[in-house]
Amino acid sequence: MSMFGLGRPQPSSAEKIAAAEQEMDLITDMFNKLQQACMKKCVPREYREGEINKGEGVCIDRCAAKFFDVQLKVSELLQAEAAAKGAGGGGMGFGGM
Amino acid sequence: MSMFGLGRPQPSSAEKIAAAEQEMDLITDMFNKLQQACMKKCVPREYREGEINKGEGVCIDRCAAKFFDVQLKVSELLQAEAAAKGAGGGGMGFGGM
Amino acid sequence: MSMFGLGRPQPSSAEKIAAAEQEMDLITDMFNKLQQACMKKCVPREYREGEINKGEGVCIDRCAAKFFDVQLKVSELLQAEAAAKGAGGGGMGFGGM
Amino acid sequence: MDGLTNAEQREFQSRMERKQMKEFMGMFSNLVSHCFDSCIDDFTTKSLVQRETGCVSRCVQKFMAGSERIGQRFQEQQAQMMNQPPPGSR
Amino acid sequence: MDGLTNAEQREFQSRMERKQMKEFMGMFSNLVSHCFDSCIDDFTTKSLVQRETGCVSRCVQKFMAGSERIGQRFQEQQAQMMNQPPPGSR
Amino acid sequence: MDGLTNAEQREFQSRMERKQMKEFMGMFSNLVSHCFDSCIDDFTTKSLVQRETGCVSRCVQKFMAGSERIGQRFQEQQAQMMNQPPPGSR
Repeated sequence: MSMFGLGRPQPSSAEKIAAAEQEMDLITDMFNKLQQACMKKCVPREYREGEINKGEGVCIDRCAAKFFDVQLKVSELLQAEAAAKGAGGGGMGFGGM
Repeated sequence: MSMFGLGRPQPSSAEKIAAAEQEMDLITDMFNKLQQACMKKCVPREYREGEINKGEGVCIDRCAAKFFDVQLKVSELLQAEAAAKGAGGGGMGFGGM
Repeated sequence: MSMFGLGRPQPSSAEKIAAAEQEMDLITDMFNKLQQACMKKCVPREYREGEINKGEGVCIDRCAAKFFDVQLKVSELLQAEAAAKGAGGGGMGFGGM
Repeated sequence: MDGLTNAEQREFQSRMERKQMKEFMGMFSNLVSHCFDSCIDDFTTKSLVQRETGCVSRCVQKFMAGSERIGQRFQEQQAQMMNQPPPGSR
Repeated sequence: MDGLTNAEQREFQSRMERKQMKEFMGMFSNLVSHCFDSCIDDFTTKSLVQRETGCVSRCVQKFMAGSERIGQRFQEQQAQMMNQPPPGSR
Repeated sequence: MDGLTNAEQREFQSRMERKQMKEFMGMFSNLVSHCFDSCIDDFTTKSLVQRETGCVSRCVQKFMAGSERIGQRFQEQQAQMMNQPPPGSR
Protein backbone atom coordinates (compact mmCIF):
# COMPACT_ATOMS: atom_id res chain seq x y z
CA MET A 1 0.00 0.00 0.00
CA SER A 2 2.50 2.63 1.15
CA MET A 3 4.88 3.94 -1.47
CA PHE A 4 7.62 4.49 1.08
CA GLY A 5 7.04 1.20 2.83
CA LEU A 6 10.69 0.58 3.67
CA GLY A 7 11.11 -1.22 6.94
CA ARG A 8 7.37 -1.49 7.56
CA PRO A 9 6.64 -5.09 6.58
CA GLN A 10 3.27 -5.27 8.35
CA PRO A 11 0.38 -2.86 8.69
CA SER A 12 0.69 -0.51 11.64
CA SER A 13 -2.09 -0.20 14.19
CA ALA A 14 -3.18 3.06 12.61
CA GLU A 15 -3.53 1.31 9.25
CA LYS A 16 -5.54 -1.54 10.78
CA ILE A 17 -7.87 0.94 12.41
CA ALA A 18 -8.24 2.89 9.18
CA ALA A 19 -9.08 -0.30 7.26
CA ALA A 20 -11.71 -1.34 9.82
CA GLU A 21 -13.23 2.13 9.69
CA GLN A 22 -13.38 2.08 5.92
CA GLU A 23 -15.10 -1.28 5.87
CA MET A 24 -17.69 -0.04 8.32
CA ASP A 25 -18.23 3.08 6.21
CA LEU A 26 -18.89 0.99 3.11
CA ILE A 27 -21.36 -1.24 4.92
CA THR A 28 -23.20 1.75 6.35
CA ASP A 29 -23.30 3.47 2.99
CA MET A 30 -24.67 0.36 1.31
CA PHE A 31 -27.35 -0.07 3.95
CA ASN A 32 -28.41 3.55 3.49
CA LYS A 33 -28.54 3.19 -0.30
CA LEU A 34 -30.53 -0.03 -0.02
CA GLN A 35 -32.99 1.58 2.34
CA GLN A 36 -33.43 4.64 0.17
CA ALA A 37 -33.89 2.53 -2.97
CA CYS A 38 -36.41 0.10 -1.52
CA MET A 39 -38.45 2.65 0.41
CA LYS A 40 -38.75 4.60 -2.85
CA LYS A 41 -39.76 1.55 -4.89
CA CYS A 42 -42.07 -0.12 -2.34
CA VAL A 43 -43.54 2.45 0.03
CA PRO A 44 -45.73 5.23 -1.40
CA ARG A 45 -45.20 8.62 0.21
CA GLU A 46 -48.82 9.23 1.15
CA TYR A 47 -48.51 7.89 4.67
CA ARG A 48 -52.15 6.95 5.19
CA GLU A 49 -51.08 4.43 7.83
CA GLY A 50 -47.98 3.97 9.97
CA GLU A 51 -47.45 0.27 9.41
CA ILE A 52 -45.76 -1.51 6.57
CA ASN A 53 -48.65 -3.46 5.02
CA LYS A 54 -48.35 -6.97 3.62
CA GLY A 55 -47.79 -5.94 0.00
CA GLU A 56 -45.17 -3.38 0.99
CA GLY A 57 -43.39 -5.97 3.16
CA VAL A 58 -43.19 -8.54 0.38
CA CYS A 59 -42.01 -5.84 -2.01
CA ILE A 60 -39.26 -4.79 0.43
CA ASP A 61 -38.01 -8.40 0.77
CA ARG A 62 -37.80 -8.88 -2.99
CA CYS A 63 -36.38 -5.41 -3.50
CA ALA A 64 -33.58 -6.14 -1.00
CA ALA A 65 -32.80 -9.46 -2.72
CA LYS A 66 -32.61 -7.76 -6.11
CA PHE A 67 -30.51 -4.94 -4.70
CA PHE A 68 -27.92 -7.47 -3.49
CA ASP A 69 -27.95 -9.12 -6.92
CA VAL A 70 -27.30 -5.79 -8.59
CA GLN A 71 -24.50 -5.07 -6.12
CA LEU A 72 -22.87 -8.40 -6.99
CA LYS A 73 -23.37 -7.86 -10.71
CA VAL A 74 -21.85 -4.38 -10.65
CA SER A 75 -18.92 -5.64 -8.61
CA GLU A 76 -18.29 -8.43 -11.14
CA LEU A 77 -18.50 -6.03 -14.07
CA LEU A 78 -16.04 -3.60 -12.48
CA GLN A 79 -13.62 -6.43 -11.71
CA ALA A 80 -13.86 -7.70 -15.28
CA GLU A 81 -13.23 -4.19 -16.56
CA ALA A 82 -10.26 -3.72 -14.26
CA ALA A 83 -8.82 -7.08 -15.36
CA ALA A 84 -9.33 -6.19 -19.05
CA LYS A 85 -7.49 -2.90 -18.56
CA GLY A 86 -4.52 -4.81 -17.16
CA ALA A 87 -5.26 -4.10 -13.52
CA GLY A 88 -3.10 -0.98 -13.83
CA GLY A 89 -3.96 2.21 -11.97
CA GLY A 90 -7.37 3.81 -12.34
CA GLY A 91 -9.14 3.02 -15.59
CA MET A 92 -12.33 4.34 -14.00
CA GLY A 93 -12.33 7.56 -15.93
CA PHE A 94 -11.17 9.28 -12.78
CA GLY A 95 -8.03 10.18 -14.67
CA GLY A 96 -5.32 10.96 -12.18
CA MET A 97 -7.55 11.75 -9.27
CA MET B 1 -18.92 6.97 26.73
CA SER B 2 -15.63 5.08 26.61
CA MET B 3 -15.80 1.34 27.22
CA PHE B 4 -12.36 1.30 28.79
CA GLY B 5 -12.90 4.44 30.78
CA LEU B 6 -10.76 3.36 33.77
CA GLY B 7 -8.96 6.24 35.34
CA ARG B 8 -10.46 8.80 32.98
CA PRO B 9 -13.21 10.32 35.09
CA GLN B 10 -13.66 13.41 32.93
CA PRO B 11 -13.68 13.98 29.17
CA SER B 12 -10.27 14.65 27.71
CA SER B 13 -9.61 17.73 25.61
CA ALA B 14 -9.79 15.61 22.47
CA GLU B 15 -13.24 14.42 23.47
CA LYS B 16 -14.44 17.95 24.20
CA ILE B 17 -13.20 19.10 20.81
CA ALA B 18 -14.86 16.15 19.08
CA ALA B 19 -18.17 16.87 20.82
CA ALA B 20 -18.07 20.54 19.81
CA GLU B 21 -17.27 19.55 16.24
CA GLN B 22 -20.14 17.10 16.14
CA GLU B 23 -22.60 19.67 17.42
CA MET B 24 -21.45 22.12 14.76
CA ASP B 25 -21.82 19.44 12.09
CA LEU B 26 -25.41 18.73 13.12
CA ILE B 27 -26.33 22.42 13.10
CA THR B 28 -24.76 22.90 9.68
CA ASP B 29 -26.48 19.81 8.30
CA MET B 30 -29.85 20.98 9.62
CA PHE B 31 -29.38 24.44 8.13
CA ASN B 32 -28.55 22.90 4.76
CA LYS B 33 -31.58 20.60 4.89
CA LEU B 34 -33.84 23.48 5.87
CA GLN B 35 -32.54 25.60 3.05
CA GLN B 36 -32.93 22.84 0.49
CA ALA B 37 -36.46 22.03 1.66
CA CYS B 38 -37.76 25.59 1.74
CA MET B 39 -36.12 26.73 -1.50
CA LYS B 40 -37.76 23.73 -3.16
CA LYS B 41 -41.18 24.43 -1.65
CA CYS B 42 -41.21 28.22 -2.00
CA VAL B 43 -38.95 29.34 -4.84
CA PRO B 44 -39.79 28.19 -8.38
CA ARG B 45 -36.75 27.28 -10.48
CA GLU B 46 -37.52 29.59 -13.37
CA TYR B 47 -35.43 32.49 -12.14
CA ARG B 48 -37.24 35.27 -13.93
CA GLU B 49 -35.95 37.73 -11.34
CA GLY B 50 -33.07 37.71 -8.86
CA GLU B 51 -34.96 38.90 -5.79
CA ILE B 52 -37.06 36.95 -3.37
CA ASN B 53 -40.52 38.43 -3.94
CA LYS B 54 -43.06 39.08 -1.20
CA GLY B 55 -44.95 35.82 -1.62
CA GLU B 56 -41.75 33.78 -1.67
CA GLY B 57 -40.49 35.57 1.44
CA VAL B 58 -43.64 34.87 3.42
CA CYS B 59 -43.59 31.28 2.23
CA ILE B 60 -39.96 30.90 3.40
CA ASP B 61 -40.79 32.25 6.86
CA ARG B 62 -43.69 29.85 7.31
CA CYS B 63 -41.76 27.00 5.76
CA ALA B 64 -38.91 27.50 8.23
CA ALA B 65 -41.36 27.59 11.16
CA LYS B 66 -42.96 24.34 10.01
CA PHE B 67 -39.59 22.73 9.42
CA PHE B 68 -38.62 23.41 13.04
CA ASP B 69 -41.94 21.95 14.18
CA VAL B 70 -41.30 18.80 12.17
CA GLN B 71 -37.79 18.58 13.60
CA LEU B 72 -39.20 18.76 17.12
CA LYS B 73 -41.95 16.27 16.34
CA VAL B 74 -39.53 13.73 14.84
CA SER B 75 -37.18 14.15 17.79
CA GLU B 76 -40.06 13.49 20.22
CA LEU B 77 -41.19 10.42 18.29
CA LEU B 78 -37.69 8.94 18.22
CA GLN B 79 -37.28 9.57 21.94
CA ALA B 80 -40.62 7.92 22.67
CA GLU B 81 -39.60 4.96 20.53
CA ALA B 82 -36.23 4.66 22.25
CA ALA B 83 -37.94 4.82 25.67
CA ALA B 84 -40.48 2.17 24.62
CA LYS B 85 -37.68 -0.14 23.52
CA GLY B 86 -36.13 0.16 26.96
CA ALA B 87 -33.48 2.67 25.96
CA GLY B 88 -31.16 -0.25 25.20
CA GLY B 89 -28.71 -0.14 22.30
CA GLY B 90 -29.87 0.44 18.76
CA GLY B 91 -33.53 -0.23 18.10
CA MET B 92 -33.25 1.96 14.99
CA GLY B 93 -33.23 -0.92 12.58
CA PHE B 94 -29.52 -0.27 12.12
CA GLY B 95 -28.92 -3.70 13.62
CA GLY B 96 -25.45 -3.75 15.04
CA MET B 97 -24.06 -1.02 12.86
CA MET C 1 -5.29 31.81 9.08
CA SER C 2 -4.71 30.87 12.71
CA MET C 3 -6.09 33.25 15.31
CA PHE C 4 -3.28 32.48 17.71
CA GLY C 5 -0.62 32.60 15.04
CA LEU C 6 2.08 34.03 17.30
CA GLY C 7 5.48 32.76 16.42
CA ARG C 8 4.27 30.65 13.51
CA PRO C 9 5.17 32.80 10.52
CA GLN C 10 4.84 30.01 7.97
CA PRO C 11 2.37 27.18 7.46
CA SER C 12 3.27 24.00 9.32
CA SER C 13 3.50 20.66 7.53
CA ALA C 14 0.11 19.69 8.91
CA GLU C 15 -1.39 22.84 7.41
CA LYS C 16 0.22 22.21 4.02
CA ILE C 17 -1.13 18.66 4.01
CA ALA C 18 -4.59 19.87 5.00
CA ALA C 19 -4.59 22.47 2.22
CA ALA C 20 -3.55 19.88 -0.39
CA GLU C 21 -6.26 17.53 0.83
CA GLN C 22 -8.88 20.23 0.64
CA GLU C 23 -7.95 21.14 -2.89
CA MET C 24 -8.18 17.50 -3.91
CA ASP C 25 -11.59 17.24 -2.25
CA LEU C 26 -12.91 20.22 -4.18
CA ILE C 27 -11.66 18.86 -7.49
CA THR C 28 -13.18 15.45 -6.79
CA ASP C 29 -16.48 17.00 -5.75
CA MET C 30 -16.59 19.14 -8.88
CA PHE C 31 -15.86 16.16 -11.10
CA ASN C 32 -18.66 14.20 -9.45
CA LYS C 33 -21.11 17.07 -9.84
CA LEU C 34 -20.14 17.53 -13.49
CA GLN C 35 -20.59 13.86 -14.17
CA GLN C 36 -23.96 13.72 -12.47
CA ALA C 37 -25.19 16.83 -14.27
CA CYS C 38 -24.10 15.82 -17.75
CA MET C 39 -25.16 12.18 -17.51
CA LYS C 40 -28.58 13.44 -16.46
CA LYS C 41 -28.81 15.97 -19.30
CA CYS C 42 -27.30 13.86 -22.08
CA VAL C 43 -27.77 10.15 -21.40
CA PRO C 44 -31.33 8.79 -21.19
CA ARG C 45 -31.83 6.19 -18.46
CA GLU C 46 -33.27 3.50 -20.72
CA TYR C 47 -29.98 1.74 -21.37
CA ARG C 48 -30.88 0.13 -24.67
CA GLU C 49 -27.18 -0.05 -25.55
CA GLY C 50 -23.96 0.05 -23.54
CA GLU C 51 -22.05 2.57 -25.64
CA ILE C 52 -22.22 6.33 -25.63
CA ASN C 53 -23.62 7.07 -29.09
CA LYS C 54 -22.53 9.98 -31.26
CA GLY C 55 -25.28 12.37 -30.19
CA GLU C 56 -24.70 11.60 -26.53
CA GLY C 57 -20.96 12.13 -26.92
CA VAL C 58 -21.37 15.54 -28.54
CA CYS C 59 -23.91 16.49 -25.89
CA ILE C 60 -21.46 15.50 -23.12
CA ASP C 61 -18.68 17.62 -24.63
CA ARG C 62 -20.89 20.70 -24.85
CA CYS C 63 -22.42 20.01 -21.47
CA ALA C 64 -18.96 19.88 -19.86
CA ALA C 65 -17.96 23.14 -21.56
CA LYS C 66 -21.10 24.87 -20.30
CA PHE C 67 -20.64 23.43 -16.83
CA PHE C 68 -17.19 25.02 -16.62
CA ASP C 69 -18.65 28.32 -17.80
CA VAL C 70 -21.30 28.18 -15.08
CA GLN C 71 -18.63 27.34 -12.52
CA LEU C 72 -16.63 30.40 -13.57
CA LYS C 73 -19.72 32.61 -13.63
CA VAL C 74 -20.82 31.55 -10.15
CA SER C 75 -17.32 32.05 -8.81
CA GLU C 76 -17.23 35.59 -10.27
CA LEU C 77 -20.64 36.43 -8.82
CA LEU C 78 -19.67 35.23 -5.34
CA GLN C 79 -16.44 37.21 -5.49
CA ALA C 80 -18.30 40.34 -6.56
CA GLU C 81 -20.77 39.82 -3.74
CA ALA C 82 -18.00 39.30 -1.19
CA ALA C 83 -16.23 42.44 -2.43
CA ALA C 84 -19.48 44.44 -2.25
CA LYS C 85 -20.04 43.33 1.34
CA GLY C 86 -16.60 44.64 2.21
CA ALA C 87 -14.90 41.28 2.21
CA GLY C 88 -15.78 40.96 5.90
CA GLY C 89 -16.65 37.64 7.46
CA GLY C 90 -19.44 35.52 6.05
CA GLY C 91 -22.21 37.39 4.30
CA MET C 92 -23.34 34.06 2.87
CA GLY C 93 -26.39 33.80 5.06
CA PHE C 94 -24.50 31.19 7.04
CA GLY C 95 -24.69 33.61 9.93
CA GLY C 96 -22.11 32.67 12.49
CA MET C 97 -21.70 29.09 11.44
CA MET D 1 -8.54 -5.77 16.01
CA ASP D 2 -5.75 -7.91 17.42
CA GLY D 3 -2.38 -6.52 18.31
CA LEU D 4 -3.62 -3.15 19.47
CA THR D 5 -2.47 -1.72 22.76
CA ASN D 6 -5.09 -0.76 25.32
CA ALA D 7 -4.70 2.89 24.43
CA GLU D 8 -5.25 2.10 20.75
CA GLN D 9 -8.33 0.03 21.50
CA ARG D 10 -9.69 2.93 23.53
CA GLU D 11 -9.03 5.31 20.66
CA PHE D 12 -10.65 2.91 18.17
CA GLN D 13 -13.66 2.46 20.43
CA SER D 14 -14.18 6.19 20.77
CA ARG D 15 -13.88 6.75 17.01
CA MET D 16 -16.52 4.10 16.41
CA GLU D 17 -18.80 5.81 18.92
CA ARG D 18 -18.37 9.13 17.15
CA LYS D 19 -19.10 7.44 13.85
CA GLN D 20 -22.29 5.89 15.19
CA MET D 21 -23.39 9.21 16.59
CA LYS D 22 -22.70 10.86 13.23
CA GLU D 23 -24.63 8.10 11.49
CA PHE D 24 -27.55 8.56 13.83
CA MET D 25 -27.58 12.31 13.28
CA GLY D 26 -27.49 11.83 9.53
CA MET D 27 -30.44 9.46 9.81
CA PHE D 28 -32.29 12.01 11.92
CA SER D 29 -31.78 14.90 9.53
CA ASN D 30 -32.70 12.74 6.52
CA LEU D 31 -35.86 11.61 8.27
CA VAL D 32 -36.84 15.19 9.07
CA SER D 33 -36.21 16.21 5.45
CA HIS D 34 -38.07 13.27 3.99
CA CYS D 35 -41.17 13.57 6.20
CA PHE D 36 -41.24 17.34 5.81
CA ASP D 37 -41.03 17.03 2.05
CA SER D 38 -43.72 14.32 1.95
CA CYS D 39 -46.19 15.83 4.41
CA ILE D 40 -45.94 19.63 4.35
CA ASP D 41 -47.36 21.52 1.41
CA ASP D 42 -49.55 24.18 2.93
CA PHE D 43 -47.85 27.49 3.59
CA THR D 44 -50.95 29.54 4.41
CA THR D 45 -50.28 28.89 8.11
CA LYS D 46 -47.06 28.95 10.14
CA SER D 47 -47.95 26.13 12.51
CA LEU D 48 -48.50 22.52 11.55
CA VAL D 49 -52.16 21.68 10.92
CA GLN D 50 -53.60 18.43 12.28
CA ARG D 51 -53.38 16.63 8.98
CA GLU D 52 -49.68 17.45 8.70
CA THR D 53 -48.87 16.35 12.25
CA GLY D 54 -50.60 13.02 11.63
CA CYS D 55 -48.78 12.53 8.36
CA VAL D 56 -45.41 13.19 10.02
CA SER D 57 -46.16 10.62 12.77
CA ARG D 58 -47.13 7.96 10.26
CA CYS D 59 -44.13 8.85 8.11
CA VAL D 60 -41.71 8.36 11.01
CA GLN D 61 -43.47 5.17 12.13
CA LYS D 62 -43.41 3.74 8.64
CA PHE D 63 -39.80 4.69 8.10
CA MET D 64 -38.79 2.94 11.32
CA ALA D 65 -40.79 -0.17 10.42
CA GLY D 66 -39.34 -0.26 6.93
CA SER D 67 -35.87 0.37 8.25
CA GLU D 68 -36.19 -2.54 10.67
CA ARG D 69 -37.37 -4.92 7.96
CA ILE D 70 -34.64 -3.84 5.57
CA GLY D 71 -32.13 -4.16 8.40
CA GLN D 72 -33.17 -7.81 8.89
CA ARG D 73 -32.70 -8.62 5.21
CA PHE D 74 -29.40 -6.79 5.24
CA GLN D 75 -28.06 -8.74 8.19
CA GLU D 76 -29.14 -12.06 6.71
CA GLN D 77 -27.32 -11.18 3.54
CA GLN D 78 -24.18 -10.04 5.37
CA ALA D 79 -24.17 -13.36 7.29
CA GLN D 80 -24.65 -15.30 4.06
CA MET D 81 -21.83 -13.44 2.32
CA MET D 82 -19.41 -14.51 5.05
CA ASN D 83 -20.00 -18.15 4.05
CA GLN D 84 -19.54 -17.61 0.34
CA PRO D 85 -16.58 -17.46 -2.01
CA PRO D 86 -15.77 -13.89 -3.09
CA PRO D 87 -17.46 -12.68 -6.30
CA GLY D 88 -14.35 -12.96 -8.46
CA SER D 89 -14.01 -16.74 -7.97
CA ARG D 90 -17.30 -17.68 -9.66
CA MET E 1 -14.10 25.31 25.29
CA ASP E 2 -12.69 25.77 28.78
CA GLY E 3 -9.74 23.85 30.07
CA LEU E 4 -7.89 23.62 26.79
CA THR E 5 -4.24 24.49 26.57
CA ASN E 6 -3.16 27.16 24.12
CA ALA E 7 -1.92 24.51 21.71
CA GLU E 8 -5.26 22.74 21.86
CA GLN E 9 -7.18 25.95 21.26
CA ARG E 10 -5.00 26.62 18.24
CA GLU E 11 -5.65 23.12 16.92
CA PHE E 12 -9.40 23.51 17.53
CA GLN E 13 -9.42 26.89 15.82
CA SER E 14 -7.67 25.56 12.76
CA ARG E 15 -10.03 22.57 12.50
CA MET E 16 -13.00 24.92 12.63
CA GLU E 17 -11.46 27.01 9.86
CA ARG E 18 -10.99 23.92 7.70
CA LYS E 19 -14.58 22.91 8.39
CA GLN E 20 -15.88 26.34 7.35
CA MET E 21 -13.82 26.21 4.21
CA LYS E 22 -15.19 22.75 3.43
CA GLU E 23 -18.70 24.00 4.12
CA PHE E 24 -18.19 26.94 1.79
CA MET E 25 -16.83 24.71 -0.96
CA GLY E 26 -19.79 22.35 -0.58
CA MET E 27 -22.13 25.32 -0.87
CA PHE E 28 -20.29 26.49 -3.97
CA SER E 29 -20.45 23.15 -5.76
CA ASN E 30 -24.12 22.71 -4.84
CA LEU E 31 -24.89 26.17 -6.16
CA VAL E 32 -23.10 25.45 -9.43
CA SER E 33 -24.99 22.15 -9.79
CA HIS E 34 -28.34 23.65 -8.95
CA CYS E 35 -28.09 26.68 -11.24
CA PHE E 36 -26.63 24.59 -14.04
CA ASP E 37 -29.45 22.08 -13.72
CA SER E 38 -32.11 24.82 -13.59
CA CYS E 39 -30.80 27.08 -16.36
CA ILE E 40 -28.94 25.01 -18.96
CA ASP E 41 -30.91 22.87 -21.35
CA ASP E 42 -29.62 23.75 -24.77
CA PHE E 43 -26.75 21.62 -26.03
CA THR E 44 -26.70 22.83 -29.62
CA THR E 45 -23.94 25.29 -28.64
CA LYS E 46 -20.87 24.90 -26.47
CA SER E 47 -20.86 28.37 -24.99
CA LEU E 48 -23.52 29.83 -22.74
CA VAL E 49 -26.15 31.81 -24.62
CA GLN E 50 -27.37 35.12 -23.20
CA ARG E 51 -30.55 33.66 -21.78
CA GLU E 52 -28.56 31.06 -19.87
CA THR E 53 -26.06 33.58 -18.47
CA GLY E 54 -28.90 35.76 -17.22
CA CYS E 55 -30.66 32.81 -15.67
CA VAL E 56 -27.49 31.76 -13.82
CA SER E 57 -27.02 35.29 -12.43
CA ARG E 58 -30.59 35.47 -11.17
CA CYS E 59 -30.30 31.95 -9.80
CA VAL E 60 -27.22 32.83 -7.74
CA GLN E 61 -28.73 36.13 -6.60
CA LYS E 62 -31.96 34.46 -5.56
CA PHE E 63 -30.16 31.65 -3.80
CA MET E 64 -28.10 34.14 -1.80
CA ALA E 65 -31.18 36.19 -0.90
CA GLY E 66 -33.10 33.07 0.11
CA SER E 67 -30.14 31.76 2.05
CA GLU E 68 -29.88 35.01 3.98
CA ARG E 69 -33.56 35.02 4.86
CA ILE E 70 -33.49 31.38 5.92
CA GLY E 71 -30.33 32.07 7.92
CA GLN E 72 -32.18 34.80 9.86
CA ARG E 73 -35.05 32.46 10.73
CA PHE E 74 -32.56 29.77 11.66
CA GLN E 75 -30.64 32.01 14.03
CA GLU E 76 -33.84 33.27 15.69
CA GLN E 77 -34.89 29.69 16.24
CA GLN E 78 -31.48 28.63 17.60
CA ALA E 79 -31.60 31.56 20.04
CA GLN E 80 -35.12 30.62 21.09
CA MET E 81 -34.19 26.98 21.63
CA MET E 82 -31.48 28.03 24.11
CA ASN E 83 -34.21 29.49 26.34
CA GLN E 84 -36.49 26.46 26.20
CA PRO E 85 -36.73 23.20 28.09
CA PRO E 86 -35.49 20.21 26.04
CA PRO E 87 -38.09 18.41 23.89
CA GLY E 88 -38.43 15.40 26.18
CA SER E 89 -39.67 17.43 29.15
CA ARG E 90 -42.92 18.62 27.55
CA MET F 1 4.62 19.08 -1.06
CA ASP F 2 8.08 20.44 -0.41
CA GLY F 3 9.59 20.67 3.03
CA LEU F 4 7.95 17.57 4.40
CA THR F 5 10.00 14.99 6.26
CA ASN F 6 9.96 11.41 5.02
CA ALA F 7 7.57 10.40 7.77
CA GLU F 8 5.21 13.22 6.79
CA GLN F 9 5.34 12.26 3.12
CA ARG F 10 4.49 8.69 4.08
CA GLU F 11 1.56 9.90 6.17
CA PHE F 12 0.37 12.16 3.35
CA GLN F 13 0.67 9.34 0.84
CA SER F 14 -1.35 6.97 2.97
CA ARG F 15 -4.09 9.57 3.54
CA MET F 16 -4.35 10.11 -0.20
CA GLU F 17 -4.67 6.35 -0.70
CA ARG F 18 -7.47 6.18 1.85
CA LYS F 19 -9.18 9.09 0.14
CA GLN F 20 -8.98 7.38 -3.25
CA MET F 21 -10.36 4.19 -1.78
CA LYS F 22 -13.22 6.13 -0.21
CA GLU F 23 -13.85 7.88 -3.51
CA PHE F 24 -13.92 4.56 -5.33
CA MET F 25 -16.34 3.08 -2.82
CA GLY F 26 -18.60 6.10 -3.13
CA MET F 27 -18.55 5.69 -6.90
CA PHE F 28 -19.39 2.02 -6.51
CA SER F 29 -22.35 2.56 -4.22
CA ASN F 30 -23.68 5.39 -6.39
CA LEU F 31 -23.41 3.20 -9.47
CA VAL F 32 -25.29 0.37 -7.76
CA SER F 33 -28.01 2.79 -6.66
CA HIS F 34 -28.31 4.44 -10.03
CA CYS F 35 -28.47 1.25 -12.09
CA PHE F 36 -30.82 -0.40 -9.61
CA ASP F 37 -33.12 2.60 -9.72
CA SER F 38 -33.02 2.77 -13.52
CA CYS F 39 -33.36 -0.94 -14.31
CA ILE F 40 -35.35 -2.66 -11.57
CA ASP F 41 -39.09 -2.13 -11.39
CA ASP F 42 -40.56 -5.61 -11.18
CA PHE F 43 -41.10 -6.93 -7.68
CA THR F 44 -43.15 -10.00 -8.58
CA THR F 45 -39.94 -12.06 -8.48
CA LYS F 46 -37.02 -12.06 -6.03
CA SER F 47 -34.28 -12.81 -8.55
CA LEU F 48 -33.24 -10.57 -11.40
CA VAL F 49 -34.99 -11.40 -14.68
CA GLN F 50 -32.99 -11.45 -17.91
CA ARG F 51 -34.16 -8.02 -19.00
CA GLU F 52 -33.01 -6.51 -15.72
CA THR F 53 -29.58 -8.18 -15.83
CA GLY F 54 -29.04 -6.89 -19.35
CA CYS F 55 -30.12 -3.41 -18.39
CA VAL F 56 -27.71 -3.36 -15.43
CA SER F 57 -24.80 -4.44 -17.66
CA ARG F 58 -25.52 -1.73 -20.21
CA CYS F 59 -26.03 0.80 -17.43
CA VAL F 60 -22.60 0.07 -15.93
CA GLN F 61 -20.94 0.00 -19.36
CA LYS F 62 -22.53 3.30 -20.35
CA PHE F 63 -21.66 4.92 -17.05
CA MET F 64 -18.02 3.90 -17.43
CA ALA F 65 -17.90 5.17 -21.01
CA GLY F 66 -19.55 8.45 -20.05
CA SER F 67 -17.30 8.81 -17.04
CA GLU F 68 -14.22 8.35 -19.20
CA ARG F 69 -15.35 10.94 -21.72
CA ILE F 70 -16.23 13.44 -19.01
CA GLY F 71 -12.89 12.71 -17.33
CA GLN F 72 -11.09 13.68 -20.55
CA ARG F 73 -12.94 16.99 -20.82
CA PHE F 74 -12.30 17.60 -17.13
CA GLN F 75 -8.56 17.05 -17.43
CA GLU F 76 -8.30 19.28 -20.50
CA GLN F 77 -10.07 22.01 -18.61
CA GLN F 78 -7.91 21.60 -15.49
CA ALA F 79 -4.81 21.84 -17.70
CA GLN F 80 -6.18 24.95 -19.41
CA MET F 81 -7.02 26.62 -16.10
CA MET F 82 -3.39 26.32 -15.00
CA ASN F 83 -2.40 28.56 -17.91
CA GLN F 84 -5.03 31.22 -17.27
CA PRO F 85 -5.30 34.26 -15.05
CA PRO F 86 -7.61 33.67 -12.06
CA PRO F 87 -11.31 34.52 -12.54
CA GLY F 88 -11.22 37.76 -10.53
CA SER F 89 -8.72 39.43 -12.88
CA ARG F 90 -10.91 39.48 -15.98
